[in-house]
Amino acid sequence: MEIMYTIVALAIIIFSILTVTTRKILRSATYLLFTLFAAAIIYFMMDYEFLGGVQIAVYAGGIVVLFVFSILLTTSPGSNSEKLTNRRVWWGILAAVCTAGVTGWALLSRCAEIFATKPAMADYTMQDLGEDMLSTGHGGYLLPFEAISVLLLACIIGAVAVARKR
Amino acid sequence: MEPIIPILILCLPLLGFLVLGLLGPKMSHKAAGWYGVLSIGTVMVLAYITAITYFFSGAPEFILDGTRLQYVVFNQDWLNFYKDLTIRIGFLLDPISALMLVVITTISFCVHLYSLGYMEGEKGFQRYYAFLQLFSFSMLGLVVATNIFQMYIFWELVGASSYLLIGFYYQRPSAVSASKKAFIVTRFADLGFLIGILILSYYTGTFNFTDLTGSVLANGSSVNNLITPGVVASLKFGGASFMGCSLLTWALVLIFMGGMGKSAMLPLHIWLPDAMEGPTPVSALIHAATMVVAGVYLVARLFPLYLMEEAALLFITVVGAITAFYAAVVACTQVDIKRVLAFSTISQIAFMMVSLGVARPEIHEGLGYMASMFHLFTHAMFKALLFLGAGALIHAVHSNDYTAMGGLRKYMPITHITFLIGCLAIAGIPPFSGFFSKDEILSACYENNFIWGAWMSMVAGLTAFYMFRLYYLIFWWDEPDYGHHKPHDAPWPMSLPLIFLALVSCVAGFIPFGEFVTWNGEPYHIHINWVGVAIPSIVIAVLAIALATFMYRKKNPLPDKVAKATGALWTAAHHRFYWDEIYMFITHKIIFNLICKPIAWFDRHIIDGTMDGLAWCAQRLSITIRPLQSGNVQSYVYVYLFGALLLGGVTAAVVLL
Amino acid sequence: MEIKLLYYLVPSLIMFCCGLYGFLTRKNMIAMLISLELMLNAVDINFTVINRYIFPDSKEGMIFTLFAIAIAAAETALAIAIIINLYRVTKKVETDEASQLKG
Amino acid sequence: MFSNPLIYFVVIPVIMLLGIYLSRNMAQIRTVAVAGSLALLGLSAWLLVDYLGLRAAGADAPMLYRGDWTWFSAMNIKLSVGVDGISIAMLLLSSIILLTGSFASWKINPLPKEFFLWLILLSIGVFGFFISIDLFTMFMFYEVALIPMYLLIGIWGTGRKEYSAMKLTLMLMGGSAFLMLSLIGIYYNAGLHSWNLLEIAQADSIDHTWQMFLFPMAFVGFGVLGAMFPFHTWSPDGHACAPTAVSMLHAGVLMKLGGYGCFRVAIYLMPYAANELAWIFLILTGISVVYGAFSACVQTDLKYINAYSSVSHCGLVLFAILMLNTTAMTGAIMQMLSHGLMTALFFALIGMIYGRTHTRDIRQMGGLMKIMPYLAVCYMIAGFASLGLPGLSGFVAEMTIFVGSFENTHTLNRVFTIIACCSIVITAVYILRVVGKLLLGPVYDKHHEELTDATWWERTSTVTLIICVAAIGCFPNFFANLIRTTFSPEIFKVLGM
Repeated sequence: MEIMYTIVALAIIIFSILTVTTRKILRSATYLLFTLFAAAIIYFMMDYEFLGGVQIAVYAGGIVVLFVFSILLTTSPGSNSEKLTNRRVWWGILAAVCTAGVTGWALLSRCAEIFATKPAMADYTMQDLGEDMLSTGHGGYLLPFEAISVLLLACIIGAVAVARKR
Repeated sequence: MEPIIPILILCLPLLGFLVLGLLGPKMSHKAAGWYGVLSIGTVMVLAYITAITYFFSGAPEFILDGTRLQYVVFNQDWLNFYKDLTIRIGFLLDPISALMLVVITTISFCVHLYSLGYMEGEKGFQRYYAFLQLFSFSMLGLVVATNIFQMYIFWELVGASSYLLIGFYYQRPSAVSASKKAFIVTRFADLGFLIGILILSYYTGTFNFTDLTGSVLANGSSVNNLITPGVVASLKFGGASFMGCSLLTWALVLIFMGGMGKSAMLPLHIWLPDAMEGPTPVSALIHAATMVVAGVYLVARLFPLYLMEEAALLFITVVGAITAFYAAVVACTQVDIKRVLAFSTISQIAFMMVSLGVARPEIHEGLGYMASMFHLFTHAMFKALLFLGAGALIHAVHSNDYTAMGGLRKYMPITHITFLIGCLAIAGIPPFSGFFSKDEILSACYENNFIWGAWMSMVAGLTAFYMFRLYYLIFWWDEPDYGHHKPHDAPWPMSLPLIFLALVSCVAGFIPFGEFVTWNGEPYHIHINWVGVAIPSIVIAVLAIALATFMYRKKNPLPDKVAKATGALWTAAHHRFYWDEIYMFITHKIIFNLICKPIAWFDRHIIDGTMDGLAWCAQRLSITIRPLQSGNVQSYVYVYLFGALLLGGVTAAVVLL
Repeated sequence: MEIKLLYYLVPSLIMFCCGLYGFLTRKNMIAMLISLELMLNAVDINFTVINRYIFPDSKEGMIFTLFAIAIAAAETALAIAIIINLYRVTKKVETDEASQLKG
Repeated sequence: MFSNPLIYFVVIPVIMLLGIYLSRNMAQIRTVAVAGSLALLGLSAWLLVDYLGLRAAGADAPMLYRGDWTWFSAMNIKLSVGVDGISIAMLLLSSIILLTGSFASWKINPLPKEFFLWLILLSIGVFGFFISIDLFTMFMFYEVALIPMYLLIGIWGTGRKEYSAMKLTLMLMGGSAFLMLSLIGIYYNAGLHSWNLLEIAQADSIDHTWQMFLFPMAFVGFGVLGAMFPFHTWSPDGHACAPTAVSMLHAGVLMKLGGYGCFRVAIYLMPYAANELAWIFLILTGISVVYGAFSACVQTDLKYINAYSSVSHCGLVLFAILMLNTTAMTGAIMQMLSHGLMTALFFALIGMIYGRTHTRDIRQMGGLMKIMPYLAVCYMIAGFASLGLPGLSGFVAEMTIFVGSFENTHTLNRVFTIIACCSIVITAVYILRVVGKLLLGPVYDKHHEELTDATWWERTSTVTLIICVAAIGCFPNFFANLIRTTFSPEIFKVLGM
């Protein structure tokens, strides 16, 4: 387990940094894919197998493919994005470091639970998930489920409307 | 007395106005004219019946122990303000209102009849008669007013009908501006009237004439049952004063200011000469006989109140005396015959004013009051006669100026004779009516103070002079070239009123006027002071006429020489002592250019500019901060992050400290 | 060595900061969108992990992540549709160029 | 709910909206507009008669025909309706002007349907304002009346219409911002958990210090609409650019909302502050009266003249209200009626003249009396009403105001009363100036000689207004008594009257 964790953590850190630093946008998308896979593995480690599955299917399978398509549609292959100015980079680093600093400080000083270990968890099957999704009682998520459905519908219509040739 | 006749007196002319005004355009000239004449004729008969009933019936409601009373025929609430302060529309009968009823309806009837001829074929004939009816209605309502506010209402209405009639020839710019001038000047005077009414009514709590004057009447006689000591006390306004004069004085002077406007006293006289732009019969009716004496009537109506304040009476006397002299001097130099008559009217009304101003109960039982009313009566008759005569002349020669006339006695005998009678009457030659009334006025003046008497005698002399100057210049002098269209006497509807009024002017002086009209209702027996007053004034008048005869009977260079010799004075008088120019300067240069225009500019540029400026500031501000909303997501994130980190930092600082 | 909660949070924090850096510095809209996905995923990881470690008996964090993924998918699809549309008009995908939408 | 007659003042316009929405041509639109306004006129006439009957029978509640329907219980906001003599007078005025306004827009172009829709919506606001006695709904209706104005001027106006519409709306909105603050302040400080005017007035529980703060805001808020100096500048521009019917409704009715509101909210609810602070506003309104009149003297655009004259006349309304006595307030309400009618008449006539000559500059016209005698005579009557000729409405209103104002013995009030009296002269000056230049004299432009006189719908519109003006002028006591049935003693409790 520890080994698994180390690999995943390193993958996340390394590929995240690569994603935002590479100058080739297609590579950026590829590194993102790896990061997403790593995240999926974390979900599996957390015993949320379905979530991990969804992560792989939707993100890795769907979104990244979309990215790739759009990149291919909008940029000529092999071209670099323009070089970033130093000022821009330094401001970005400053902002990221500050955020990391403040959040990290808050995390370390304000939370007692960060050193908690993983407790045991009852089995959570697909059936449970399905029932939770469609129930209206406590711990039921019918309303958000429906809302998301409507949202998705709207997005579909929106996407069609935007992309349609005039 | 049954109220039906008084109601008809008021309603018939109003009805006439409405009928002629609304249906007039559909009527023929003849129908409209005769409808007007018949309507006013009926009113005249009714007014005579009323006056005769009042004066001669001897009924106890009209006369008690030989004293004539005020009698309210009806009094309908019209608008209630608070407590008892109510405007009522009513009908008050007393000696002066009965007198005025007779005067107004008589003159009005004459003018209606006369206009049949004079206005024949004019465009807007029906409109003319409608306005005449409106005027008659308003004037009748004014004189029978039971309260001061009713008087004010009809006061405004006569002003409006005068405006309409002066501007009858509305396509003539001079008529339009003259009518405007007349309305605005009298309106300005009415402002004083209104404020006076406000002061008076607030402190006395009433508008009613019977309440306002009744209690004072009681001082002289014990017949009036309206004595309320509270009224007497409130009349003095508890000794309150403003700028050294008691409030009552102020109220009375302000009310008199209204009278000054309507009666064309100096310095509010400027509208009357210009008002001659209207048709001549209108000048005869409104601007000679009836409306212009409304000021005199107003003072007479409130006379008991004026008696309480010497100062107010003195003011009236002074204004009247100055005006009388001024107008007489100006009348000597005018070319337009209607303007001569207009100034003569101003001068004669000033006579009445002076007469009221010098009247005191202790001097011959208020002789001045009686004299004033007497003169009002006689003057209305002979001045209307003169104006109508002038109308006939203008009708004949189509010009207002005497330069276009001369030697007309041969062509227009009726006009000549009647005009001469009018001149003799106004000059004060016995036995014509003017002599008697003027004589009473002069006696009243002499009794009050010798200065007033002497001054007014002089003015009377001037009167005789300018009237005969006019007479000679029209009927004698030199005959201009009339061309093949010789002037001739007017048709019978025009001549009839002339003859009638001339007859009245001959005999009216013998009416024992004091028996009917006195300030307190008790009869006064007129006796002429031959030695002290009458003979000297006749002598003065005759001398003045002789002078006029000498100068103007035949064409000669003397008048021009006199004019040259007097130089500046003559020019100034010819230009009416530049009053119009002064007014022009005040209204145009000062009020229009220095008040109205700057205010309008101030409004557009300062006030509105401030509002626009606020809008401009808001716009500038939004333009300034608009780049913040750049549409660049990354800059938003920076700002957001800055805020979030700041919050985190603050939290950290709070925790750490 | 037991894996503590913190050990999951630190990588996700780094991931989030990377996303932030990328979002702030990149001009290409697709690259920005990719950075956005990074941040979103960091948050998702936090939700899931904290849910699992501290409240193992309830499922809010997990479900929330599930929804977030759904929304992210929708959002991305729409964003990409807009970007492509924009590209058709301007032939550019840089944010500086896309200011014509402003009034 | 529908058993209360007052609610129909809102229901009928709503039905009219529907009818106009469904109608397909000009004739149908006209039919609906005229029928609806006639129904409203009938309703208000019936209300007048019935109200007087009830009062004569001894009904002594401050407001009759009361009705309450809760809207929003947490804040206790209700649709409360009720009328007294003043409201009835205002309702009557509004319905007359709506009717004549419909006639005046007989040939409105373009978009007649939309025009009437907005116009009727505006009238919903007006009627709603006059019937409601709940501060919140009152304010809501007030806003409903304001917004359509923007579109009506902006779309159907003439000249610099966008600028004027914007200016008018922004200034009035600025006023209503003050107003809303003050209404909320009243609600919280009265401490009754009620928006009802009557309850708040009866309890008189607003703290005096707060009154001193809230009264000016309420008075200025409504005063902006009442064209109080120095917040009047929307009026000349707005009126000059607005289409005829809108000018009529705006000057005739909407400006009256200002005076009505000042009376009903500012003074009725906060008498203490009214007494203490009246002098400030007395000076401002006194200035309005004279200032508007002087400004009108030099204008050359007919509508500007009339707009400034409205500033002067409406200033007189507020001036009289501030005198805080029954006579002056009666006069103020009569002045509202009178000014509403005659200014509507003016604007109608100006619209008709403009429609023919295509100019409103008095220097470009002259001698219209010869060309279009009917319109010219009507204009003259309107002018006479405006300058206060007895027998027409202006006179009685002004005289009541002056007599009432003079009742107030403070030196300042006296001085300003006399200054205000001066306006009768200045009014005469500018009215006669216009009459002289526009109607009388020789014909200025030869092309004008071909123009025609009024059509039948124009005649209907003007004759109706003239009859009303003359009715008030000839039988003022009827209206004065109607208004006086209103003044319940408790208003003046605090003023010591």
